[in-house]
Amino acid sequence: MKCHDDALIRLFHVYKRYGAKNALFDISLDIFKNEFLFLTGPSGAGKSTLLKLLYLGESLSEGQILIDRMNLARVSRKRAPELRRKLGIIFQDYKLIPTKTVYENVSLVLEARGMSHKFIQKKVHSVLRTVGMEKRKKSFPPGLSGGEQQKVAVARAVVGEPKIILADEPTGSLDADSAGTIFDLLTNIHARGATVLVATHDAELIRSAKGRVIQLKEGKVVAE
Amino acid sequence: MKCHDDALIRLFHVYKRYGAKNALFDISLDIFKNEFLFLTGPSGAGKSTLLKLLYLGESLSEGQILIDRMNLARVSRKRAPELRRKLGIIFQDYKLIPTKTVYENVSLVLEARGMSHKFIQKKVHSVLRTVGMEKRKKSFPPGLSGGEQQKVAVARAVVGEPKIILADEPTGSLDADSAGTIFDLLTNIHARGATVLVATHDAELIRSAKGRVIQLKEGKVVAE
Amino acid sequence: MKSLLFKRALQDILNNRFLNTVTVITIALSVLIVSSFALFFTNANELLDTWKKGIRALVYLNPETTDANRLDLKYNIQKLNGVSEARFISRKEALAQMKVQMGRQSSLLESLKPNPLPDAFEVRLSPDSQTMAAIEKLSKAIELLPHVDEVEYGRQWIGKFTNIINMLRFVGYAMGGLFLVATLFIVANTVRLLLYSRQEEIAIMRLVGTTDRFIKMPFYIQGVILGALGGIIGMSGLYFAFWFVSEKFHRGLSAELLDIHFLPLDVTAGIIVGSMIIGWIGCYLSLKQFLKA
Amino acid sequence: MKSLLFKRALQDILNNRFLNTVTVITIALSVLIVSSFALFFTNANELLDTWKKGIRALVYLNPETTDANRLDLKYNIQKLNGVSEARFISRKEALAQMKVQMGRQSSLLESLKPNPLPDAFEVRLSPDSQTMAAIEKLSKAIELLPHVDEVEYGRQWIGKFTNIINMLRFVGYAMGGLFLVATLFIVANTVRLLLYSRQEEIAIMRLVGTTDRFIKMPFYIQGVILGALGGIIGMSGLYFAFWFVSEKFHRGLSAELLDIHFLPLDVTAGIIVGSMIIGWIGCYLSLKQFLKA
Ligand SMILES: Nc1ncnc2c1ncn2[C@@H]1O[C@H](COP(=O)(O)OP(=O)(O)OP(=O)(O)O)[C@@H](O)[C@H]1O
Ligand SMILES: Nc1ncnc2c1ncn2[C@@H]1O[C@H](COP(=O)(O)OP(=O)(O)OP(=O)(O)O)[C@@H](O)[C@H]1O
Ligand SMILES: [Mg+2]
Ligand SMILES: [Mg+2]
Repeated sequence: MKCHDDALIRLFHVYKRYGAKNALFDISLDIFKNEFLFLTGPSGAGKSTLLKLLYLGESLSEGQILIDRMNLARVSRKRAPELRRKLGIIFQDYKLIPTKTVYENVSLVLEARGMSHKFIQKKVHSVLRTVGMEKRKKSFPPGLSGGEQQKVAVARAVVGEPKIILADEPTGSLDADSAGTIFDLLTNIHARGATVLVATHDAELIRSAKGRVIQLKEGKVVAE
Repeated sequence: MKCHDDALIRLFHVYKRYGAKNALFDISLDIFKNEFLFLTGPSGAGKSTLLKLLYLGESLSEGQILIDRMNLARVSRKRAPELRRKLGIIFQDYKLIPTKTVYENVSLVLEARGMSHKFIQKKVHSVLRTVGMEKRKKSFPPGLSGGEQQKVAVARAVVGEPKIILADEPTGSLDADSAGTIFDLLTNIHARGATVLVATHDAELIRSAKGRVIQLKEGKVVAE
Repeated sequence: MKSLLFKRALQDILNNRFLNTVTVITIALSVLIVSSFALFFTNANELLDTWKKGIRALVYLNPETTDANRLDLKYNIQKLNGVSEARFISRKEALAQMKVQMGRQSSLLESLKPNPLPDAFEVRLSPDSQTMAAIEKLSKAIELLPHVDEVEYGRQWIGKFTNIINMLRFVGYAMGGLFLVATLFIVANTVRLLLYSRQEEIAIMRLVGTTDRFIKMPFYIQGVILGALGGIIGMSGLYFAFWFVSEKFHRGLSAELLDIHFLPLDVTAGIIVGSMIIGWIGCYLSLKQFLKA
Repeated sequence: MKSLLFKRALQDILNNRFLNTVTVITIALSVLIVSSFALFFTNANELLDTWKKGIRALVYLNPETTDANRLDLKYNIQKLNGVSEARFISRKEALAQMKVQMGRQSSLLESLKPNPLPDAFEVRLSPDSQTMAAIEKLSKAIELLPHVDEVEYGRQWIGKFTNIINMLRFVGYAMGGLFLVATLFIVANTVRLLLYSRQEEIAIMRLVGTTDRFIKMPFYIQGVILGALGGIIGMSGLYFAFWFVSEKFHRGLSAELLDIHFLPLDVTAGIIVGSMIIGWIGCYLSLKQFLKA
């Protein structure tokens, strides 16, 4: 049996308010090491907000979040890079740098960690090949289709082999085939020990995969 | 029987090249008045590119496009606003103005047509209510969830009651319920006489609706 | 419609407060640079003019000249090109002047009983002839007139002095021109950079079918408002600095010797209007670039 | 690693060519404004110094003064505070000087056989005492010395003249300071606006876990490169303008009267380094703002 100490990510009574609006309301949740967790719920339920709290994209209004023994409610903003390096994040709106090429967008993550030039080159190419974007490595994001941008965003998230993957609607712009590829990639990484958290409203995706499902609605957990 | 002269949008041997890449290859297509047409195909097939050509977001490399008797291959760029006012466009990446409120983003379209202040107010509120975003009219797009942004983008596209709707993945970020609402809205507009062109890879959406389906792959029409 | 446009423009400025503040500050500083130099230069120019008025030629008359001859001569001199004034200085007046000039040493003139000085005309030049060449030519012409004994004009000194003044003036105009062009560029560039941050917004507006006119108007209004604000702030700053400097030196300066003025009201207004025009031009250039595609 | 950073910075500049060009032009123009004023001011200052050297007092000696007394007196005068030089002018020399000064009218001195002028000392002041108050105090002190008959120093004229020079100098420093501060602001603001267009990129980089240091370094390098380019272009422009002006006026100016120089090499280098520092500061301010959140 999993006990509480195994939890990699713990949320205790977390609230997030934007003005008067409760985007998240009293969320308590333990996510265990090497779990594959789905976060689902209608538009505006708070899925992205929950992920934002986890990567310090927003600060929480109340409650506590522990990730890998780091207390996000207390930790100084200066330690955000340290936290974010443990995470691979697929943003709902991709957040690719429009003035950098596909290759540069992906390699950036490794460069920032001071990896060797050679290693970076090999690793970035291999990841781009996996998502099917190797041929477009010199393109700039505005010259890519929506789905292609999403593939690059996935490549960037996984290239650093993070312990935790936070994926916000990672297959929203993809056709069934491409979505399958991306999902296989995530499953693969999960198999290699990573903890994966996927926010999606794609019911089919959830059905086809096995994993815990947390359902949010108006900021509250309504089903697990 | 429909004859060629009924066609509202006509494409003759249209090519679109980006450098050496053929994003569209020899597309010929007639779209009739009050048709509901789906454009489908895998990521990178050229769906968005085709729509871009129709709203003069890109210029075509070869061929002819006629919309409502306007020849896009020949028309001066100065007449783009005239064309675009006949169209309601839902962009794949929403293209909301981040520094304007939801209300302003939608009302902009009517203001530009010189409508009266009173009319604008009434119309914008009614459209925002339909998509379920009336309560958020004072929010700025970066403070909205992905799905909420998409709803606003839909509202902006339909508020001007255009003759032609170009919708690029209009329900990609939405849960099934919201998607249904949006789709009903499009159906409604279609029933009132508009021509609707939807680019999507959502097989379910296509199945549930009746309408012509054009399938693209690597820039070519592969099935109709 | 007009007031709506104006409202849209103001709202826009408020929405982009930080960048607009930066822009207004830049415009104000540019206006301050140009106008402070203009202020300095107009005042310095007046000073130079006062000095230059000292350039004159002395025309010594023949001792036998009669009063009638003298009037003829005066008429003839004044007819010459480049002469602004010919004033008669009698030998008595000349001696008195000399005594004043010599100060303490004037006592040594006391003993001179038959006044040895000749009568003379002091000839002043019109402003556009205050050059070495003009005064030389004029002297030659005057020397040829009847009853003229000699013409004196401190050849060397005048040459150098007018050269320096001309150079100062040239450098002044050059610097003024440079500052003007430089700040025009700076302001236009700043407005361009400002609008650069609005590029996405402009692109989106075009995609939803607004006309270029509809897009441009609020920006033009904004550009003009920013220019006006910058101009007013800059000129106020200059006025304050001017007030401070002239207060500080008020005691020490006699009014006749150096009477400093602020820029006249019309120039001040002109600078502010100019600043509005530049704001407009900056918008024009940016928008042209963005709307080209 | 170092060279990689540098490469990243250069690549960045090329990727954002238009905005960087605008920025470099703005920096160059700002440098041009400040340095052209500095050039003008240093040269004008030299000119003012030359003129100010003309301020002097004449100390007339008692007719009974012996040669020994005279040496004593000279020693005593030179001992006084604020005196830079005391030169003896014999009555003969004085008369000769006067004749030169009087030009044509000197003939009337010919007849003076017993030279009525006294011997005198011409006293020049050290540079830091060239004020009205100092010369007044000094004159009083000299008058008390033995064998001194009278001290003359053109009270009024000197008062006005030094006042004007002091004012010109003050205005010059004030304007120079103003221009410097204004252009510092302008350059820093321009770099801020430039980086504003990179805000999104910076935000994204932070989200994917890069440290602030990693983000900042290329920008700092860019800021310094832009500053250096702007400084070099600005100073080259100034040198060209200087060369043009001095060529144009070369003939007319005798070397002694007004010897104009370009800014010394160390000042030129200093301005370029300063421009690099401002580029850096502009980046610093922007980045601080962006990275605060
Ligand atoms: N910065 C913000 N300011 C104000 N409200 C916000 C902000 N960010 C999010 N919200 C609101 O919080 C709620 C939850 O948003 P969130 O993005 O988490 O939804 P979501 O579950 O990801 O929805 P979707 O499936 O549409 O992406 C929404 O109603 C949204 O409008
Ligand atoms: N500006 C551009 N420069 C170069 N290539 C481009 C550009 N825009 C689109 N492309 C390429 O053209 C092809 C078609 O793109 P398009 O956006 O039409 O695809 P799509 O069918 O909309 O795909 P998706 O479902 O992913 O949105 C893609 O391979 C894309 O990379
Ligand atoms: Mg979301
Ligand atoms: Mg697309």
